[in-house]
Amino acid sequence: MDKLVTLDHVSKHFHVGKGKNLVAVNDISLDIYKGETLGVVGESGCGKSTLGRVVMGIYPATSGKMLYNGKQVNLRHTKDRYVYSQKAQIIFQDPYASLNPRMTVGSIIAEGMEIHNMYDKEKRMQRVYELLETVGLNREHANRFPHEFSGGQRQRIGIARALAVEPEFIVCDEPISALDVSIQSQIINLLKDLQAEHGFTYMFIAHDLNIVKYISDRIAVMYLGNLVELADSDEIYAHTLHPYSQALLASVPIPDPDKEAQKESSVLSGDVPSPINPKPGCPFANRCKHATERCKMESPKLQEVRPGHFVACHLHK
Amino acid sequence: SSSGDKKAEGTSDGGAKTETSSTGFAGTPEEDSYTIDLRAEPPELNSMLTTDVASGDILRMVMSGLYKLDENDKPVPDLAEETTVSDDKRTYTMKLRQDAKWTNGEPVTANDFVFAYQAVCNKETASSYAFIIYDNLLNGKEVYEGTKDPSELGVKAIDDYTLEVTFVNPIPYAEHLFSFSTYYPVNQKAYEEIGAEHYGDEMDQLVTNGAYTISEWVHNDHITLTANEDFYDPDRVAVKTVRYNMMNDSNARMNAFQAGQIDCINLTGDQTVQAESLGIHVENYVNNSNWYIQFNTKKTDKGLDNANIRRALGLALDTQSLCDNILKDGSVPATGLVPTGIAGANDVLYREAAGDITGYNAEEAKKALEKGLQETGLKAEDLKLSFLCDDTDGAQRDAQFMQEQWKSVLGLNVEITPQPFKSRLASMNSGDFDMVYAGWAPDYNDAMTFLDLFTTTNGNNYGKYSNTEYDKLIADAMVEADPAARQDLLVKAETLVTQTDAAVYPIYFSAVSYAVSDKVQNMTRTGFQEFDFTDAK
Amino acid sequence: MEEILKIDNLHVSFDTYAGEVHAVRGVSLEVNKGEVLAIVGESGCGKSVTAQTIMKLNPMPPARIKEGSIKLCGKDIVAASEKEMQDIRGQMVSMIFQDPMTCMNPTMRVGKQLTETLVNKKKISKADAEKEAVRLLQMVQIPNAEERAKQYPHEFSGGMRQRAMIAMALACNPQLLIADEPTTALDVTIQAQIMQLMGKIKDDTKTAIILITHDLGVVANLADHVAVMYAGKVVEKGTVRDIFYNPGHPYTKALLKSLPTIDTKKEEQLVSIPGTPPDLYAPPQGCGFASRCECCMKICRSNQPPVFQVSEGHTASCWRLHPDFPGDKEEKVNG
Amino acid sequence: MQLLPGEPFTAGKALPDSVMQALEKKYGLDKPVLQQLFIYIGNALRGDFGISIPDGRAVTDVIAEAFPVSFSLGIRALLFAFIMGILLGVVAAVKRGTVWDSAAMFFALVGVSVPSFIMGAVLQYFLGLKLYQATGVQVFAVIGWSDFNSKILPAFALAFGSMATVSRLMRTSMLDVLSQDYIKTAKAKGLSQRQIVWKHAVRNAVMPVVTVMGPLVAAVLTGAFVVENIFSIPGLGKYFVTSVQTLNYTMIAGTTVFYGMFLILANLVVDLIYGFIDPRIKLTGGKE
Amino acid sequence: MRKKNNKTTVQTEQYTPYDVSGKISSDAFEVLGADAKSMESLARPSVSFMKDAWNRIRKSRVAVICMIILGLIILGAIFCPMLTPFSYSEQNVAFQNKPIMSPDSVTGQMHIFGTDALGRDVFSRVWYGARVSLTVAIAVALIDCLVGVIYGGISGYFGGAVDNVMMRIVEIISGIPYLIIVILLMTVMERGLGTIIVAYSLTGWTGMARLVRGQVVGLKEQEFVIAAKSMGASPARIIGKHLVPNVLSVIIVNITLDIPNVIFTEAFLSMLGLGIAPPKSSWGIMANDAIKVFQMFPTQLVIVALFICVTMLSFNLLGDQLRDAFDPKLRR
Ligand SMILES: Nc1ncnc2c1ncn2[C@@H]1O[C@H](COP(=O)(O)OP(=O)(O)OP(=O)(O)O)[C@@H](O)[C@H]1O
Ligand SMILES: Nc1ncnc2c1ncn2[C@@H]1O[C@H](COP(=O)(O)OP(=O)(O)OP(=O)(O)O)[C@@H](O)[C@H]1O
Ligand SMILES: [Mg+2]
Ligand SMILES: [Mg+2]
Repeated sequence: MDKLVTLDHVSKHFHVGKGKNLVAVNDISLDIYKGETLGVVGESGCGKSTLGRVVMGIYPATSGKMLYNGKQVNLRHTKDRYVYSQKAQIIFQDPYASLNPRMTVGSIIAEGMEIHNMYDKEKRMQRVYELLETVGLNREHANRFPHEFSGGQRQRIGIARALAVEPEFIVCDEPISALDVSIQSQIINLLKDLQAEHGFTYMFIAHDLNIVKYISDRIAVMYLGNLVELADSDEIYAHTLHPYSQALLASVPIPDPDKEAQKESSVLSGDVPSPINPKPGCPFANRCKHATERCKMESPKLQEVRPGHFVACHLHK
Repeated sequence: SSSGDKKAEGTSDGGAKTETSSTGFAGTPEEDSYTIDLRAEPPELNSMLTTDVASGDILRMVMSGLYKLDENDKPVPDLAEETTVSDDKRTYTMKLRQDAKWTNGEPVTANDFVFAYQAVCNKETASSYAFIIYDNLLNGKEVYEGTKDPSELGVKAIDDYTLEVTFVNPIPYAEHLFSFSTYYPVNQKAYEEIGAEHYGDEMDQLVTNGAYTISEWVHNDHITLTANEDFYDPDRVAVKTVRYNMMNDSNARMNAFQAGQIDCINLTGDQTVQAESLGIHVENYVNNSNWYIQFNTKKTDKGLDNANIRRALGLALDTQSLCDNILKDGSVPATGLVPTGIAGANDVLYREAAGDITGYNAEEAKKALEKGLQETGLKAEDLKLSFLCDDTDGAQRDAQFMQEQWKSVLGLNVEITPQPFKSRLASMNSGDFDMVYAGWAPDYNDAMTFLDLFTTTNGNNYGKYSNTEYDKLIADAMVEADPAARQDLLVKAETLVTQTDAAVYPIYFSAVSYAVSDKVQNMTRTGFQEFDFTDAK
Repeated sequence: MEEILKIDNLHVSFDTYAGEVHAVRGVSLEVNKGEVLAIVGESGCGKSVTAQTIMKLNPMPPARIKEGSIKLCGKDIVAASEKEMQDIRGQMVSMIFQDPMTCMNPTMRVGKQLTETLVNKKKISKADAEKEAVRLLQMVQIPNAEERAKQYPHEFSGGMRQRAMIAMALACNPQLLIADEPTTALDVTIQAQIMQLMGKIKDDTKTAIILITHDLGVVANLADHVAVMYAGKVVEKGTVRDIFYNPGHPYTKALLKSLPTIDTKKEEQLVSIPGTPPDLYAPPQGCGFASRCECCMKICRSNQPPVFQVSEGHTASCWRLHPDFPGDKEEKVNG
Repeated sequence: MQLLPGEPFTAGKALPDSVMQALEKKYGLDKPVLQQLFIYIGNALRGDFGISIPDGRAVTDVIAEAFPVSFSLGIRALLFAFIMGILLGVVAAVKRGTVWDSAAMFFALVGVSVPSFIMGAVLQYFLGLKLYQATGVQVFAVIGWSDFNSKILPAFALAFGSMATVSRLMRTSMLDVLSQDYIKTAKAKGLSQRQIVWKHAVRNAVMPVVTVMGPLVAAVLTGAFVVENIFSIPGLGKYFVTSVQTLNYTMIAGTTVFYGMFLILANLVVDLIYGFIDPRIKLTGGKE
Repeated sequence: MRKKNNKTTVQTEQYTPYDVSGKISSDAFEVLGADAKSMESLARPSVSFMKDAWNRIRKSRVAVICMIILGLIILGAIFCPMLTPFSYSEQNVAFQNKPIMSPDSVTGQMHIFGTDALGRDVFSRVWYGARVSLTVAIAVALIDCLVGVIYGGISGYFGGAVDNVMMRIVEIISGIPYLIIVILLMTVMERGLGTIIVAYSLTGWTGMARLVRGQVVGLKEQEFVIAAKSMGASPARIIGKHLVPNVLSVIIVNITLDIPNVIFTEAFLSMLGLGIAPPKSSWGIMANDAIKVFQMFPTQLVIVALFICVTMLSFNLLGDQLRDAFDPKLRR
C-alpha cells in the first residue's frame, strides 16, 4: 500500500507561561496508508487532537517533518497549507462548537468550495444540496442555522462540510463522543459507507476502544504525547503488548453483565502525570506494575517487535 | 418672606447671636471669627511678585505699608507718620513709625522698603509688577535694565526711620501707589534666609508686619488669619480670626451660606435675586473694573479697520438690558472707559467730570454699519466675525447675549470662541482674534490706568490701534502737573478711542454683590480692597 | 427488602420562554436498600430532572412538579418544605454530578467543603470534623489525605475530584446516593477506578445508589436494576440481566445492538436507530419512540403504550407486549 | 490688570519683554522646546513634575498635599460602592424576579443614569441644606472636608454611579455563579440558602467585580473632579479643574502622569487582590 | 404485580380507538415502520440568530418601551427644532427663567418648557440639545466600535507578540483617565462638535478593543474557527466572517452601554466649560446652566435631567435586554 501521510519525528510543544513547555506531541513517527483507517486512542489530554491538528496543518509542528504523497509539506507556508487544506479535512468532536452559529448550513458547507474557488455559484449550491442528501439531510436544511439541528444532524453537517472540498484524507477528531448512543451508530455507518464509496483515508481519533476497533485497520495508542503502541487492530487486541494498552483494554466496561462479572479487575492506580516539562524516562513508569529503574531513566523507543506491530516499552525487544 | 428663612430663623441653635438676628442668617457659630469666601487660592504671597486680587486680600491683612486705604478708598498713613512732598511733587520724604515689628521680631525700618524696591527692580526677581516701580521711580528703567546701579534708584533711607522716594514725573496718585502691594516693605534677613524661590509659598516661609498673621494655610481649601498680638495698633482689628475659604462652585457657596457654614459670599446675578427673596442681607459695590470689546483693527477683510463698522458693533449692544436682565449684580452700563469709582481732579470723581461718552443706540448702529459698509465696499455677509471671550459661564452668557443682539439689530452672525483665560490672552497677544471681550481692573486709582492701554506702543494694545493724536494726548497727560488740565487731556483721549475711533467699546462697569451674615461687622469691601478687616473703629 | 425510594407517576415540567417543556412524563421507580438502580437513556430524556426532583434541586420555578409522588424512606418529598428538604439533603439522600471539574467550589479548600456538611448536619466540632474529613478522603483512596484536604480543587486531578465528591456525598451516611453520570467526563482508566470505588461503597455501606448513565458498559458493571428512559418516560424496567438478555422494548433492543463491542466484526453493519428523539416541548401523542421504531404500528402513533409486565419485576411499555398483539410476521427487531 | 468675568483674580497684563524674559528664564522656558521636554521627562522620572507656575509651588508638593484628601474620599467612595453594590447585587440575584430585584436594579439604573454633578448638587441642596433647615441640626455638612458629617455626602455622590455598576455586575455574576454546578452540590449537601449564598456564591461572584476595580478607580478619580469642586474639598480633583481652567500646564501634565501611574498601581493591586480571592491564580503565572 | 402471565396489562390508562370490547383490533397493530419523514423534520420555523434575538426583544416589554422612548427622542431631535416657533438661540431677555407653559411676552406663543436665564425657549433648546448630544453619542459610539472592533479583532486573532504590543498600547492609553486626555485635547483643539467627537473617540475605543479582543481570543480556539482555518481560509476571512459576526451581539450591547457614557462625558465637559460652543445647546450645557439657577427655578434642571436620565436609562435598559436576548445561555 502507498503511504499517504508520513510523520517523521513530529513534536508539538506549547508555551504555557514562563519557562513552561507543554509537550503535547512528543517525537511521533508514523505512516498513514492510502485508503486505510488509522485509529488513535489514549486518555484525555494525551495529545490525540493535537496530533490530528498537526497533521491537518492547523498547528505548525515544533519539530519534525510531514510528507504528503511523498512530498514534504511545509505547513508554515501559507501557500502549502492552502493547497494542502483541500486534500485534508477534519471532522470535530463537538458538533455544537464546530459550526459557526451565525452562518446558514448552506454557507457553512459552501465555504470550503468558495475558498478554493471550486465551481461557480450555482454549481456550488447544487453541490451543497447533493452533500446534504449524501449525509441524510434534505436540501431545505441549507437555509437553516446550526442551532436548529440536533447533535447528530450537526455532526452530519460537519461531515458534509469536510466532504465539500473533495478531500482524500479526513481526520475524525472524536466525531461521536459528544453524541447520544443511539445516534453514534448513524455516524459510524455513514463514515464507513463514505469510505467505501470514495476511498477516503481516515485518521480516526476516539477514546471508545470498541468503536476504534470496529472502524480501524490499524490502531495507534498514545500516552502523554507519546506513541506507545501501533499495530493492526486485530493484532493489538489479540496481542496487547504495552502495559498501558493492556490496562486501557481491561478498563473498558463491556455492556454485558455476565462478562463484566467474570472480568478480572485490573484497575490502574494513580493519575496521568502533567505534560508540562515532562520528566525523562518512560511516561507510564509511575503507573506501571512492571516499571524498573531503567524505565524511570530512559524513555523507550518505538520498535517493531512483531510484524507490523510496534511498541515502545523496555519489556519488549 | 419665604418659608426658607422662617425655618432657619426658628431653628437657629443656641448661638449667642440669635437674638440680634434680623434676617435669620446668623452665619457661622464660632464667636469672634468670620468665615469669608475668597473663591480661589492666593497664588503668591510674596508682595514683590504678587499680581492678583486674592493674594492682595491676604497681604492687605497681614502687611502694613507706607499708606493704607481707608473704607472709602482714601489713602491714609499707615507706617508713614509724617510725609513731606517736594514742590515739583516728585520727591516724598516720609518719617516712619518706630513701633512696627516684623513677625520675626525685627523692627520695620526704611531699609526694608529700599530693599524691596531694589529687589523688584532686579530682573532676577522676575516680578510681573516691576513696572509699577520702575516706570515711576527715578532711574527705574535704567536700574531694571542694569545700566545703573540699584543704589541710584529713586528710593533712599535717610536714616532707619526716614524714607525718601523720588518719582520721574509728578504723580497725583502717589499715596495710592504707596498702599499698593508692590510698595510693601520686605524684611531682608527673612527673605534671604527663606530664599527667593520659596518666599511666600507657605505660612512659615513668610514674615509679615501687619494686623493679622497667618495661622493656618491649607492650600486650595482655606487660609486662617489671626489678629497679630505684636501689631502696633491692635484696636484696628475688627475680629480675632478670619477664615478665608476657597470655593469654586456658586451653588455650593449659596448652600454653605444658608447652612451657616460661611459668613460672606459673592453672589451671581441670579443668586442676588434669590438672596433678596430669601431675606438674605445683600450688599453691593462697584469694583472699578470695566468690561469692553476690543476690536482687532488689523482685520481689514472683515471691515474692522473701519471706525463706523466698529462703532456700529458697539452701539448695537443694549448694555442696559445686559445689566438689568443678565448681570443683575448691580453692574451698570458703561458710559465710557473709566469706571465710576475712579478718582478725578479736585475731589470730583473722574466719571462725573467726564460725563457720558458711549451708550446704546440701535438706530445709529444700523446707520453706522451701512456707512461703514459703503466706505469699505464690503457686504454684510463679508463680516464673518468671531468673538473671543473667556470660557467662564458668565462670559459665555454675556457673549451669547451680545451675539443675539448683533444678529437681531445688525443682522450679523457672529461666532463665539470661548477660551480659557490664558489662551484668550495668548490669542490676544498674537492678534489671533476679531473682537475680544476683555476686562480691566485698575492698577491704581487714576484714569490713566485705563487710558494708557491704547497707545501705539503699549503691550496691552492688542487691537493694534494707532492714532498719533491719541498717543500725544496721553504723553502730555503724563507730564502735566496740573490735575485739571491733565484730566481734560484724558477725557479727550477717552472720547477719541471709544467714540470717534471706537477702537474699543466699553460695555459695563462691573459691580460685585455679596451676601453677608448678620454677625459680620467692620468689613470694608470696595473696588480697591476686596476684603479688609483692619478699618475697625 | 427495605424500600428506600418510591416514585409514582412523576410529571415535571419547565415553564420556559418558548413554552412548557414536559421533561418528565409519568415516571415510576423504586429503589431498595443496598441496591444499585441504573437509569439509562438518551441525552435530554429526563434522567437528571428525575434525579434532581428527588432532592428538589431543580430551580422552582421554572421547574414544576405537576403530578405524582416521591416517597423517600416514607417521607413525602413533594410536600416537604424547603426547610425540611435541607435536613433531608445530605443526610438521607445526596448526589454527585457528572463534571467533577465544575462541581467543587473553586475558592474553597477541599477539606473545608467536606467539613462544612459534617459541622452542619452532624453537629460535631470542627476538629472532629477535620479528622472525619481526612478519614473520608482516605476511604475514597486519596493518598496523603491530610495534605490534600488543605488543597484547592484545582490542585486535584479529575479522578481525585470525583472521588472527593463521593466522599463529600457520603459524609453524613445517606440512605440513598444519586450519581448523575459520575464517569462520563473521565477517562476509561479513571472511570474504572471510580466504578470500583462505587462498587465497594455499595458493598460496605449498603447505601442504595441511583446511577445515571448512558454507558451500558458501566450499567453492566455496577447495576442491579435498570430503568430505561426515553422522552421523559420509563420505557423499560427490570434487573440487569432482564434488560441485557431479554429486552422487551424496541428501543432497548436497538440500543444494545447499535454499538460495536470488541467482538463486533468489521463487516457487520451496526444497527442504527434513525432520527432523533422527540422535542419535549410538544411530546408526541402516541409512543415517544414511534417515529424511530422499525416496527412502529398504527396504534403506536396515536396511543401511549401502557406498562406491561414482561416477567416478574420486568416491565416495559410497548404495544407489542399487549395481549392482543398478533405477533410478528417477521422479527424485524431481533433479527 | 486683565479681568476674568465675575472673578477679578488672575492678572494677565501683557508684560514688557524684559519681564517676560526674566520670567521665562526663571521657569526654564527660554530653552528650546525639545530640551524642555527632555528635562521635564527626566525630572518626572525622578518624581519632580516641575513648578506650578501661578503659585510657584512644586507640583510634587501640591500632589503630595492634595492627593491624600482625594485618596481618602476615593477610598470611602470605593468602599461604599463595593459594599452597597455587592449587597444590592446579591439581594437582587437571590431574590431574582421579585420586587426586591426590581427595586435594587431600578436604584442601580438611576445610579448610572444620573450624572454625578447633578447628583452632587441635588444631594448638597436637599440632604445638606434643606435637612439642616428643617431640623436645625447639621446632619451633613454642605461643604468642606473635616468632620465625619462632611465626608458622607461627597463620598456618596461619588460612589453612586460606581455602586450602580458594581451592583449590576454583581447581580449578573451572582446569577451566573448560582447556576454553577458547585452551588447545586452545596445545595445537595443540605446547606441553607444563606450558607450557600454567603459561603459559596459571593466569593466566586465577586471575582468578575474585582476585575472592574481598575476602571472603577479611574471612574472614581475622574468623578472626583466634579464632586470635589461641588463640595469644596481640597483634593487633587479640585486642583485639576482649576489647572485646566487656568491652563496651568505643568500642573495638568503632572497630575496626568501621576494619575496614570496611580492607575497602573491600582491595577497591580487589583491583580494582587484577584490572586488573593482566587486560589487558582498564583502570582507567578496565569490561569491554569 | 405478581401475575404469572407473560403479557398481562398492568394498567390501561389510555383510551384506544380500536378498543371496543376490551380487545384491540388487529389492524391497530399494522406495522408502519420508522417514519422517515417526520424523523428529520424540524419542528420550529427557520430563524436566524438575529431574527431570533429580535423576536425575544420584541417580546420584552421593557425593551419595547425603551425603543419607543428612544425612537421618540430621536424623532423629536430631528423634527422638534424645525417645528417650534422659537429657535434655540433666540433671546427674550426680559422674559427669562419663566416656568413651563408660559406664553411669550412678545409673540404670545407658548414656551412649553418655559425659558432659560437668557430668555430662550427651553423646549426648542432641549430638542436641539438632543440633536447635539445624540449625534455626539452615536457618532462616538460608532467610531469606537469601528476602531475597537478592528483593533481588538486583529490583536485577539493574531495573538502572541502582536497582541502583546497592541494590548500594552491599549493599557497605556486607558491607564490615564480618559477625561484627562479629553480635556487636554479640548484645550489644544478648537471647540465644537467635531472636536468632542474626535477627542472622545481617541480614548473611547480602548474599552471596545479590549472587549472584542477578549471575545476573539475565546472564539478563535472554537472549533468552527479552526474548521475555517483548516479549510484554508485567510485571516481576513476568518475575522470578517467568523469572528466579528459572533462578537456582534456583544458589540451591540456595548454600544448601547457606551452611548450613555458619551452623553455623560459631553455633559461633564460642558460643565468644565469645554463643551460645544454657545449659543448651540446640548444637554450638558443646559444642565450646567440649569444647575446655576436650580435653587430658584428647579424646573429647568428637572427638564434636562429628565431628558438625560430617561435617555441614559433607556439605553442602559435596552442594553441589558439586548444582553439577555443575545445570551446564548438563555437560548434554547
Ligand atoms: N492551544 C493549546 N495551548 C496550550 N496547550 C494546549 C493547546 N491545545 C492543547 N493543549 C494541551 O495539549 C495537551 C494535549 O491536548 P489534546 O487536546 O491534544 O488532547 P486529547 O488527547 O485530544 O484530549 P481529549 O481526549 O480530551 O480531547 C493537553 O494537555 C492540552 O492541555
Ligand atoms: N432548567 C430547565 N429549563 C428548561 N428545560 C429544562 C431545564 N432543565 C432541563 N430541561 C429539559 O428537560 C429535559 C430533560 O433534561 P435532563 O437534564 O433530565 O436530561 P438528561 O436525561 O439528564 O440528559 P443528559 O444525558 O444530557 O444529562 C430536556 O429536554 C431539557 O431540555
Ligand atoms: Mg481531543
Ligand atoms: Mg443529565
